[in-house]
Amino acid sequence: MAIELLYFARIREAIGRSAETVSPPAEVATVAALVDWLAARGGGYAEAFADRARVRAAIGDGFVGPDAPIAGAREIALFPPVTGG
Amino acid sequence: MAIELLYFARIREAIGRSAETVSPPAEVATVAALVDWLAARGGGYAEAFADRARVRAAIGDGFVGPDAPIAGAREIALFPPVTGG
Amino acid sequence: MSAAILVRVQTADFDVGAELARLEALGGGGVASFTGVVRGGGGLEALELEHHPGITETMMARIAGEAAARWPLLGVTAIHRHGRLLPGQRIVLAAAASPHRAAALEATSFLIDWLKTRAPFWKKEHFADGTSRWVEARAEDDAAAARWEGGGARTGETAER
Amino acid sequence: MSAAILVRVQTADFDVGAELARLEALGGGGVASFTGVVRGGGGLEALELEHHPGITETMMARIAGEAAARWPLLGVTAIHRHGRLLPGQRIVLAAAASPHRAAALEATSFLIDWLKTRAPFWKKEHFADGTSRWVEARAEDDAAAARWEGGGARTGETAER
Repeated sequence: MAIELLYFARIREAIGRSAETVSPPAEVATVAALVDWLAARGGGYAEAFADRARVRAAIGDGFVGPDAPIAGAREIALFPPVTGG
Repeated sequence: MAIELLYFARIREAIGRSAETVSPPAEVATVAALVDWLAARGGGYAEAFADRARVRAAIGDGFVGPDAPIAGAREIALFPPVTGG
Repeated sequence: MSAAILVRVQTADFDVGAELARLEALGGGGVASFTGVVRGGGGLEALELEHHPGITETMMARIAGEAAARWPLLGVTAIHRHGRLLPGQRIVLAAAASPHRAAALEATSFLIDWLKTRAPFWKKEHFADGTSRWVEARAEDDAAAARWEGGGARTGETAER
Repeated sequence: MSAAILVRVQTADFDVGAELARLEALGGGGVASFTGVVRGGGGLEALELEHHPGITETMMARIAGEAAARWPLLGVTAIHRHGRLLPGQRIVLAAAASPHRAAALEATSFLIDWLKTRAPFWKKEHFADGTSRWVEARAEDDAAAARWEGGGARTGETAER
């Protein structure tokens, strides 16, 4: 299953790219599992997701929690807590 | 004791003038007593002050209550509750 | 924090963008404002605003100063028009600049509540059929103003980033 | 009451006076606004605002729509800039028009609280010494946004005169 990942802000900088397409194994079923799977790559990924409490996600046009299922998602954005306004 | 009275809004219209100088007797010691004394003139004065709950006063540059003493006041404004903003 | 206080009573219109730009230039994180506009409908042709010219500016400055004493403000602006105003025209501007957005917004709310109940203005409505009527003070406005009697402010502590 | 909602995400500055004039023209009694400005100091040279272009406008429109569902608003405006901004420049405008001043002010407060915590923007500070730093989210902002979780509005019932 190919998913387009988008990275923003500190997470984008740590990973060194703003988007990539990944195909996680079937057992990676939630946002939290996806983040664990990415962090296991080490390097910038491990750094980007070192503090899981500071990772947020959006699927489609809505923010989702770590337990959100990723099945069927074509695009998932991963980013730190927002700081606009 | 001569006092300059200023009238505003509905009270000004009922009395038919915006200012006048009055010399109430010494026993007229408070704003409430001054209003009673004016209302006793009848006509537009009685109409202006018919509803005492809807009379407000300012001495100098501050709003005052009905029990405020008028001794020493050179100018007293009488008006309905304000409706600006 | 010393606040730049600007108070004006005038018949002319005011430029909201220019007034708020002055507050933005004070270096704070945010500027809040409230602009009151004459509402039409019900056959209203014009609103006539009378005021007590001898004390209006003094009382408005006192209200603005009270806001600056309660919240950490960099600037406060209160402008009130008098004379004859048409539906759609601006009546009043209350605005505040602060490093804290909650302070700016609460101070603005305070300013308009107190301007409505403590500044010597009176509104008369003139209708298309030739009749006219003084606007009555509203218990709701007194209640809104009374919210601030305690003297407190409920401001966040941390400045905007 | 059907509200005219305007949402924009842009690099360019916006004209606060013109935006508020549009809201004033909707016929309500009042227009409230909050303008966020880049604060200088601490050697800050510029603020860089990144956003998620695919969903930002949708989420801002949702926040504006939520405000219009909670308060009796005639219009809601939310404008947020992205890109590189200098101290003193405007970042964000939240504004609301309503027959009720409390509704306009509360809706504006709601808008800015939710824009800060629910719109996908991230701020990076660039300093004169060449260093830079991502701004950290603040627990205080989450608390301010959470005030509105209940879904209620605390609006006065009577329209302005």
